[in-house]
Amino acid sequence: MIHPATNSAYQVDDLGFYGEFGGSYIPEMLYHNVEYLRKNYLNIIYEDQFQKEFKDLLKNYVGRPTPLYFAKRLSSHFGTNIWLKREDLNHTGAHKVNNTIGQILLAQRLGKKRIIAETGAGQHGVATATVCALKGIECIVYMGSVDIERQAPNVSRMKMLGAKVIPAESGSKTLKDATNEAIRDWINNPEDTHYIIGSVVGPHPYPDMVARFQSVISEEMKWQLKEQIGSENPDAIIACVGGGSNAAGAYYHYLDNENVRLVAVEAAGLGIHSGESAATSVLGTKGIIHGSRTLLMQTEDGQIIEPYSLSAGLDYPGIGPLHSHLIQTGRAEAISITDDEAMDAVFLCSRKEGIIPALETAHAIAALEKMIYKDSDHIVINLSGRGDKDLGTFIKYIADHEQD
Amino acid sequence: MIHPATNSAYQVDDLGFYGEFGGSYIPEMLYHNVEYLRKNYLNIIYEDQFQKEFKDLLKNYVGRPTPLYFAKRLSSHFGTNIWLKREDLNHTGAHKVNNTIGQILLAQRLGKKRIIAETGAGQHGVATATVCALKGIECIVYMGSVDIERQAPNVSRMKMLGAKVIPAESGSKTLKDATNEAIRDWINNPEDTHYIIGSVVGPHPYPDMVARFQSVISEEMKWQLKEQIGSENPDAIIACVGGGSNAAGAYYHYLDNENVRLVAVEAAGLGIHSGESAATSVLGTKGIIHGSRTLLMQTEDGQIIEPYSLSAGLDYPGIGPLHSHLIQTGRAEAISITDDEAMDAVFLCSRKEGIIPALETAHAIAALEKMIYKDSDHIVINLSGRGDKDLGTFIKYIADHEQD
Amino acid sequence: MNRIKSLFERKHSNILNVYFTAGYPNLEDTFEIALGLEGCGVDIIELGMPYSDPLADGPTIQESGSRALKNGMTLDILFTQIEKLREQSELPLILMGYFNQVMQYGDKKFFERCKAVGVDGLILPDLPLHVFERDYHQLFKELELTISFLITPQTPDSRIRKIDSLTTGFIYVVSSYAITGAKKGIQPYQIDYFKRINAMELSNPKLIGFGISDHKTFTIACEYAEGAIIGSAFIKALGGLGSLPERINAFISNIKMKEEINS
Amino acid sequence: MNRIKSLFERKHSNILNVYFTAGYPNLEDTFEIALGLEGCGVDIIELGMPYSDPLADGPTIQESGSRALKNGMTLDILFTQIEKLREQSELPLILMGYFNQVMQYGDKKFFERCKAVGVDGLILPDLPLHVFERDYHQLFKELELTISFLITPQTPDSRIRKIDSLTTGFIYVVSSYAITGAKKGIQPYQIDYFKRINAMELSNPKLIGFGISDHKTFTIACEYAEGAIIGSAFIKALGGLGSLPERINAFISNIKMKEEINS
Ligand SMILES: Cc1ncc(COP(=O)(O)O)c(C=O)c1O
Ligand SMILES: Cc1ncc(COP(=O)(O)O)c(C=O)c1O
Repeated sequence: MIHPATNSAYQVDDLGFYGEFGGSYIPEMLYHNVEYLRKNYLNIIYEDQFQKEFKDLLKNYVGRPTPLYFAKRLSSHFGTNIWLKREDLNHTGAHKVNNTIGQILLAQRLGKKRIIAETGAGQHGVATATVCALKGIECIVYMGSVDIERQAPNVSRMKMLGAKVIPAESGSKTLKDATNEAIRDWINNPEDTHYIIGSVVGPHPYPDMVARFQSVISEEMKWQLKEQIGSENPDAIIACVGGGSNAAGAYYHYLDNENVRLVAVEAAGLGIHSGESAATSVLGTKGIIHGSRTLLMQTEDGQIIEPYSLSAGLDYPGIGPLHSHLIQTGRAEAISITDDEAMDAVFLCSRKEGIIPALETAHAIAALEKMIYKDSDHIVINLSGRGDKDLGTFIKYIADHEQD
Repeated sequence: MIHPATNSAYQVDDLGFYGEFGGSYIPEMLYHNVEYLRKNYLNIIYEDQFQKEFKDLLKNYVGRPTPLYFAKRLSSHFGTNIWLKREDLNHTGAHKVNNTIGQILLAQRLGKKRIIAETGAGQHGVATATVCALKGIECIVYMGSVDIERQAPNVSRMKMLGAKVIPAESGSKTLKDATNEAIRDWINNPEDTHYIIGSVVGPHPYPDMVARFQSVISEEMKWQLKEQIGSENPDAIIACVGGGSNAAGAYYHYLDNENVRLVAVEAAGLGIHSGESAATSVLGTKGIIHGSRTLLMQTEDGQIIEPYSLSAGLDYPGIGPLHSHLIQTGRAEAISITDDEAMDAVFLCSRKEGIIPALETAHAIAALEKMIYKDSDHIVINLSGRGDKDLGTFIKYIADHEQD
Repeated sequence: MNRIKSLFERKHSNILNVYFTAGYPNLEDTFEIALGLEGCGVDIIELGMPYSDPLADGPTIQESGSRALKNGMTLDILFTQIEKLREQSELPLILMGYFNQVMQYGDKKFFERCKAVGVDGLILPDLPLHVFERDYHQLFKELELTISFLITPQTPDSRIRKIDSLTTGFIYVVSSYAITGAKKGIQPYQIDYFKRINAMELSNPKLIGFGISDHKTFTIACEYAEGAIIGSAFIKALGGLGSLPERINAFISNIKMKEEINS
Repeated sequence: MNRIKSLFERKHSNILNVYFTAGYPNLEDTFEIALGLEGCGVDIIELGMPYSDPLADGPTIQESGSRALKNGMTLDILFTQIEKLREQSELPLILMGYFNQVMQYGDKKFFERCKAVGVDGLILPDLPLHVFERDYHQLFKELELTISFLITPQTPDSRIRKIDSLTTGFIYVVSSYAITGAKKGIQPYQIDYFKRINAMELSNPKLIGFGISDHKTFTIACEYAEGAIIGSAFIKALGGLGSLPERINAFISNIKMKEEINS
């Protein structure tokens, strides 16, 4: 369940800012839709009927609550207590669907007849195509042509679900560029179309709205921890950050509880300073991307740098404004994980727990190698998604490394 | 939760028979292990500690209970009330894991250090590899080389989980042959090895044991229906039958309630009488396969006929002895569905509900086209698994049919 | 006096504003293209600062921006090119670009440099109205830079009034729902929209942009506003055959139907 | 009198039982191979009924069965071949096969036909003891057919006694955990097992099978039992070079180390 904002240092303000990050830097062509959303989103999503339908679908369609699973063998491997929040068990295989369920209900109430979305790893695209099929609404998904290749199973899934997948061929041909194309589509189709953004990025109110839909993750964590360890509070919560929606959901109800460490894990690609990285919190400076003021990888001249990560879902040059704020204020710690470290974590989790994590998620698991913690700590890793979509990448990685 | 057998016309008798089907037709080399299992399985699996661990893993690892989802758009398409029992939401994506969780706990208690399994669609192989990783036990999976090709993602998953996949090259190179190889392995390694059979087939006590582990499906259905429609009883339960484990689980707690129609859906391949089929209840005669007396596709001379279905999980020349008994006594109705009918159902379910079903499962959905039912009926379809493993088959099917 | 303001005092119709991306097709073409346009009687030059992620632009302009960036274009080079251009031309000159570029350069520093090199006005499509009002309104007045905000068929009247009150120079009337270069021809609903805007009797002059590509669309736009803006169509022409001056001449002649040139 | 029973009355050691798959390598080879084996002094012929899914057999035997089925072998053809063989040979003859074949043929009809064509005994590895006892014990007595059950290193003593009480002919001592053809050589634990069985002083004679492939293993087996059964090794030999009689002769000579032949 999601609740209206409480007084919090980490909640968005009236203009859509988290501290100095956020806002709505959009061309006039988008103003009407975004402003209408801004004015109405809280009213709509906290309507009784909306909440009823939202919760019902999360329970009966998505399969929530997702378990909070004590990972015994990982725990003994790392010498602490590790809990996995199993967002991989959601219908479609990742946390993304929490948000698309919310947004499709919203789109219906806005009277929209056509849905667009961007996708990186394809999980958001699949989750969007899924809810569109569920509601019988037309769906167009923009996806970088590089990502189309490396996340082929998800492309097939979207097609099976009746969505049209349009390749983005500009820039690095990944998530950033797909987002550009989706925004352009929205500019061209402002009347009948709702744009379902897949992360806590974009102009206000998207970051806040998506965080609210995802906040069900930490809401469940609270009672699940209470049930299993007798306290609502873990010592730390680790989540990977592409745009930051799974992290936002996993942190949400703990934002004001400074005893709970929040760990944001970014993709360092081939190494933070290798030139092939997506470690925004280290490499980024303040800038604007996709309508939001946030930390951003850019040149001195303000050109956005094409990011790199083996993982299509973390391959984004910015982070959501909430996360910029959390990192800037020290509320969250940022850790960067390379491709190789993430792959090691994929194998570790698969072999120790019988859970093949998404490549994105593996970055969060790998962070344990770089953190200081106590034996007695209870650490929650948000297992944002399953690795089925990445099998091709995994198998290729194995083959490449056997040749070495 | 599973309970010891109640008095029932459809429960196995002391010798392992359901009516005239079942038993234990095995070579002496298997006798010791199977007999030990037979004598001890009920005691072991109804131990408090076993039940506690079993239920805990089903809840916190597998993600049970799985939802019973009212499929609104499918319901209006078919003009009745359709409920989907979402076994696709289980960890690893099918019902198979209910059984492998149970059997790995059993294997631990038997002191076994090595697990073997056969697999057709790969779901049982993945579910076995998963629980072996979870428990740190060696895992060998036999899989027909034809199935290795058509279920490639599951082969990759098993490898990621640390299992060894051994191709079966004899016969039709599918499930039957993989089962032969697994049995041979067990004969060769009787001391340290437990054989986790993936369906309600094989010598007694396997059919009964697997049915008990899967019975959690109908156990949940009862309270879920009660909660949602006010009655524990649907009008009909539809499930696909390869060996029959998902069907057994979905029927289990309704076996003695003759008001609930039980519908068993088999694969008719290219057509029941096309020579390329796996419709055992129509084409089968009484015989012995994999240690069990049951209905079986065989020649006049008692040679087992190589079955065919586009679906690797239904491509089996027999059915579990319980199902032979249910069909023979008229308790269950058998319906046969061709490849094309199943593919239509895959698309229907994907586009109407945003759920891409496994190709096996699609046979159960397609059965609605051939059944007589009332508007007011409540029909449960056991959604045994998700279709991710079949994406290659689906995409190829689309391509082949676009060329026509 | 600001060259844009004085233009609109002088001329009230058929104003032709031509957009092109600085540094395209070649890094040093800015100068020649600007002078070429001036020679053809164009009224305003809108110089696009090439950007990696131009959200509000269509593929033609994005592509020209990518080429310009590959050619090595930077803001510093651009300012130097404008400085040089100003030695030979008094044509009204607008810089169009995305706000991230401005922020990263340093906002104050950026606007002061604009003034210093002879830029007359700015179009920053993703700069929020309230941010402009709060942070830059005063500065723009001091520097005598104009700012042109966009309005679209979906912009409500109250917001148009607000935009009118903050705009200096002209209002950029986005003709349709289509991103630059996306559609051809002008539809009846667009005419209605132009009429609606005219009826509001705004204090600023208006230029209609997006989808103006030829004589016909230019002429229609000029019926409902002081003039129009051509972007993608000109960028496409720059990629055509012939020498740069020939291409420019041919394109503008076509827009103006020849006889107007040098009139 | 049943030929197997009379063999065991006559001979108490070094009994050689050779298995081969009927219809392999060619459909009509059954006759020639059987006579060839008889000519080499083999004591019992165990004729395998080729089966699509021979669970208890290794790859060599499965492969020979597949070939035989492809050659067109059926139970009716096999019975006819045995009938013909019986015109020339009084060698003890056992049919080995899977119970499904028997059921599908019709169990009574099958056993009666066995008797009629001159089969002496049966090995049906997947026929449960209790089913035999309940359904066929009496019939086998009436038809004077022997039945040989298997015991393995894991068979408990009580069950061995039960098997001994139902077996007629000989007990098939499975030498190890390995399926036919799977391993080579005889390990110490196997010797212990043979000794344990011997100490039980069973009423039936015993033949050791599985893993008997050459003179050495045959000799060891014969130390601990009345004789041994060779299967896979012979099937492999049948697939070798030379004429069928040559291959058979060479193989059996090797097992018996030549001098024994015709002894
Ligand atoms: C499994 C998974 N985890 C994480 C992410 C990153 O997105 P976010 O940072 O919004 O959670 C993705 C994006 O596709 C994903 O698929
Ligand atoms: C999704 C799914 N459904 C059904 C089956 C058929 O097995 P059973 O009949 O034992 O349920 C399989 C077998 O692999 C499967 O993967």
